[in-house]
Amino acid sequence: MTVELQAAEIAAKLEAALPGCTIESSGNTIVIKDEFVLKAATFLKNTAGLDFNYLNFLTATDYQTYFEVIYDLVSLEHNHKLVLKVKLNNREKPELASVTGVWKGADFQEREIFDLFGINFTGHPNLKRIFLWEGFQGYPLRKDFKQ
Amino acid sequence: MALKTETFLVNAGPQHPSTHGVFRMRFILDGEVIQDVEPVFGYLHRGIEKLAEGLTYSQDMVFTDRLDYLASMTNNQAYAVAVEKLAGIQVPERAEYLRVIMAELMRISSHLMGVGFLTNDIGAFLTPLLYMYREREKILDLFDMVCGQRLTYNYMRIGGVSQDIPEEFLPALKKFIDTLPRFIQEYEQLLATNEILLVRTKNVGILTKEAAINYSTAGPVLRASGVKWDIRKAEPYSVYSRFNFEIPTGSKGDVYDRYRIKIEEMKQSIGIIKQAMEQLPQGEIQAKIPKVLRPPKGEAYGRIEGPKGELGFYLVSDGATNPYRLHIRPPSLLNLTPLRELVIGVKIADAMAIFGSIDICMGEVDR
Amino acid sequence: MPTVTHNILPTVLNTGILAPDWPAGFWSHMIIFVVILFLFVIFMAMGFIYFERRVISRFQIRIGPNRVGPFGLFQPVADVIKILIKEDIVPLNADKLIHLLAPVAAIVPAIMVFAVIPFQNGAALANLNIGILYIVAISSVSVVGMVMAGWGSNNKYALVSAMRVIAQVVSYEIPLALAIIGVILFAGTLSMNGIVLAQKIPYILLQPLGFLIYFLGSMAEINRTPFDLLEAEGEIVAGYNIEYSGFKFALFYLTEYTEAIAVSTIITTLYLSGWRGPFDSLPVLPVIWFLIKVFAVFALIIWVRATLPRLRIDQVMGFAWKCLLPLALINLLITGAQVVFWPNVSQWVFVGVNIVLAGLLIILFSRFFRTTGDKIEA
Amino acid sequence: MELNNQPQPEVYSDKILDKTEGEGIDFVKQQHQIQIEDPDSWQNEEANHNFILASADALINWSRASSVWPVNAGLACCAFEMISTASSRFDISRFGMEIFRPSPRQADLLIVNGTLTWKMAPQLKRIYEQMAEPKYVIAMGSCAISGGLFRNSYAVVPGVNKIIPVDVYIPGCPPRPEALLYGIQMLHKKIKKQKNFEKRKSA
Repeated sequence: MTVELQAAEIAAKLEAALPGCTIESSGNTIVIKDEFVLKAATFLKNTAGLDFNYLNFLTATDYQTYFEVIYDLVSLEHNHKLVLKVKLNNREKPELASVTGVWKGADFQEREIFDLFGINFTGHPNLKRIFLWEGFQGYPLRKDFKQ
Repeated sequence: MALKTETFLVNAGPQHPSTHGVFRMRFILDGEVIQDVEPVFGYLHRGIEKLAEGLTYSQDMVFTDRLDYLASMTNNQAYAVAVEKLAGIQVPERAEYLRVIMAELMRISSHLMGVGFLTNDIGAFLTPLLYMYREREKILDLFDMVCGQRLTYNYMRIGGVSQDIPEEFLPALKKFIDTLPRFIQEYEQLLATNEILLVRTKNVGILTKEAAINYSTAGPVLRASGVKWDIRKAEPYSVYSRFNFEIPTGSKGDVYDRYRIKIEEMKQSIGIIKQAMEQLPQGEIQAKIPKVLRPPKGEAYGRIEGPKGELGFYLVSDGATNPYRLHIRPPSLLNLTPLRELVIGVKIADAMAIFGSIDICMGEVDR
Repeated sequence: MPTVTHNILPTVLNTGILAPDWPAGFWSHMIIFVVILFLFVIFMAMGFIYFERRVISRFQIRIGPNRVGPFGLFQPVADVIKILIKEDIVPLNADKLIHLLAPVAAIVPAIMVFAVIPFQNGAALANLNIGILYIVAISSVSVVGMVMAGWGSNNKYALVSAMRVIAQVVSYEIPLALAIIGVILFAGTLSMNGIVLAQKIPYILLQPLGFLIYFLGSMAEINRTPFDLLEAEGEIVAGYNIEYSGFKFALFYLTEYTEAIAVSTIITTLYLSGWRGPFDSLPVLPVIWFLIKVFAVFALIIWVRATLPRLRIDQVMGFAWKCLLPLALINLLITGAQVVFWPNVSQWVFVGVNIVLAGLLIILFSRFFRTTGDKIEA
Repeated sequence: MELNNQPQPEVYSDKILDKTEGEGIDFVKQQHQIQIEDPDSWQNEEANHNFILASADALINWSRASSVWPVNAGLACCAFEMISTASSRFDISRFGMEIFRPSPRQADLLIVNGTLTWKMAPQLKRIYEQMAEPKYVIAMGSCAISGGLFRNSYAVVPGVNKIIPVDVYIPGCPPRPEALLYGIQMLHKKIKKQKNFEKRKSA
């Protein structure tokens, strides 16, 4: 059975390694500051005992005032999981570091989020529209999208 | 004398016999050898995630049928599991058993198609595919008996299933399950002892264990690379913890392993169906839920092991009748991520075999 | 048949328009036989198309065409009429002349092969004394048409297909010709009719290895499964004829089947004792024997097509050079030794010896190329 | 702990092609907002019969109706019902239709099977234009007829008849193979009514 790790413990570990990165933690979810994403991802993947080597999925939600990017992490060896969340307050030009260097599986999913939400992933090797065509106006999954 | 050579760009798709739908690959070819490839998606992007936000929870069920249209039942199940997790609904036992039976039948059907289209991509002139279609038709008949549809069932509902099985279903299922091993044996003899098929599939498109994990692949692709990971065992949903079955894993991660995994999984599915038929209890098939579901505010991720890998639905509710956000974790799209690495440096023919072995469904890739 | 033509038509044709020093009998024989051959090729091609579609349907547990005419017999007729009156498209950037000439260049050599095939004793358009040499020379010229089509269509798939076919056919010519030499050594003649006359025992028994090499090689020459890289549908869509429609496509389609008929007739003549059979001195029976054998060979080709997947291009080439070529050379060596050293031994002895040798050699060679499937953990 | 910040290997990506494709899609989207009329409405009119031409028509129409070769093109869910129709149980080959040509040049029938998105629309139009005359189109399934379930989506063409003229519509989501066979027979009937030697009004 997959163990849902207590976020508070992990948050403490994260805080020890990267001071000031977490905002809050509850249940199996940790919310971190957006500038720490890459460092936190690398830490979670490479720390013994955590070994989050598998990025289960990566998606985003538009909460009208801010975007939330969700990283669902799983460790196939220990069979435990954790949810990492990032809040992006800049609606005009949302930006976030790409985690393709850590988990290559993030490649298409980050492109998808770029395509449908307009979140720019810096450091992504090939960031362009994936489902819609070049020249499509707007980002459909934003709540203020009008056809 | 130095000859001047040039690479050239070839478009495979969106209308191409072996792209399994409307997928497109831009190959940079050096003669027969692929130098680079750029996959292009989106020719079937219907915006399901956006449309789902405009309809109620139970109305969204119909979209799930059209995701992976080779495994509609499992899509239904994944969505139902997610909503039930979100709203805290307890599903009656009989419904759970029926779901398991349908999902495993769907897995057999989907794997049959996967193997069939793989052989077609390798160049067998339809024959193995049509033989596998024969078995698939029998499965579709069973579904037809239960819910009156052949492809898009909308059978599993939130909190149970839409209707109980008719009387003649169980005998028909038993008859089918009893004869299936013989046919699978037949296909194995036809395919696994065929020298040409072996030459074309062995040591082609090797995906290492580390790469398979790092690329977030799932299902048969991940297991063929030697990772023993199956949601049915890792996080048993429904009533899977009561069944006795194995997870086949490959050793090399080549096309042949991906093909063998599918055959072995079909055998395991037969075992599960047999056990489920024996244990099938009487009782309710639908939990008591309100006509219009209003799950509490929050979010949930429900996942199951689909035929193509972990299929999950991420739901966010704001307390209203419609989901605030619905995200699908598409195994087909994620299994395509390593495509570029696998395909670079092989010949066109092998590229098609690799692509076929990944076994994608465009409805799920593009959504 | 020549006797008929020699007697009936000379007066009609001897009008002085033709070359005066050539006998009228020669001309009448030529004209009548050419007409017969064309009709034979076209009707056989239609018959083969029907036969193949029905037989493959049976292989695939289907019924096959059965709505057009009795048993669907008029299906090929409908196909032909439809395709001939269909619009003919020439791509804008195509090399127009080459695009136009390619189907002609493909079909002419394919039909020319039939000039030396004996349908019964001596009944051939030209009973050349170097018939088999003529076939070896002419049969692979069709490829030029396909390469022209691939080049002239201005399509990348077609170009890849053209490159594949030329590599493949050039490679398979060699084992093919070497396999034929085995037959020639036993028969002691290059004439097709002579070879049939020499077959007291069908050469498939005397030359089992040569037959297999010739069969596989000719499958590669006419681009049939498992060597159908030329039209590999899953990879390069339709191959060289991707840009052709209407009449020109019909010619390519006809070429494909004409080549299949040609190969079936050549195999029948070389290895299955051609028109010979019980009671072959009766008037029409030899032709019937001949046709039965041709259809049997074609059924074998269809069987292979319905069963096997396709090889990759490097495997196809490797098979020709690493497997068929050495086998053909060994076969030639064995046959030569038998003909030279034991000319007086009964051929039935060689039948036994050659079948055993062929079996041993095939087992030995398949060892080098064998791939086995292993089980996976469950 | 070291950050994994090595530069990624350069990924092949052709932005110019994407841009031209996008422009093409936008162009098609602008051009094709109105439904295309059925070009075969002339069939309903009574034409004066010419005896000789009528028998020639009969032969030509018979041959065309008896060997309709479909394009091997699948869009979405309905494609699998199309393959089911071609498979052993329903066996489309009885009507001489089992030759699925991968190249549109050699095919007569385009079965639009599934949801058509704006991104795919120029490609489908191109396939249709590549086909040689005479050519027929079957719109299979509700998505192809009107956009169906996905009509309100931002990416879906509401009905394939906005892009190309359609001969036969087959409802269903997806239509059963029997329905497709019935639609094909409707198409046969339609072909058999053609007048090949009269000028079409719309042409």
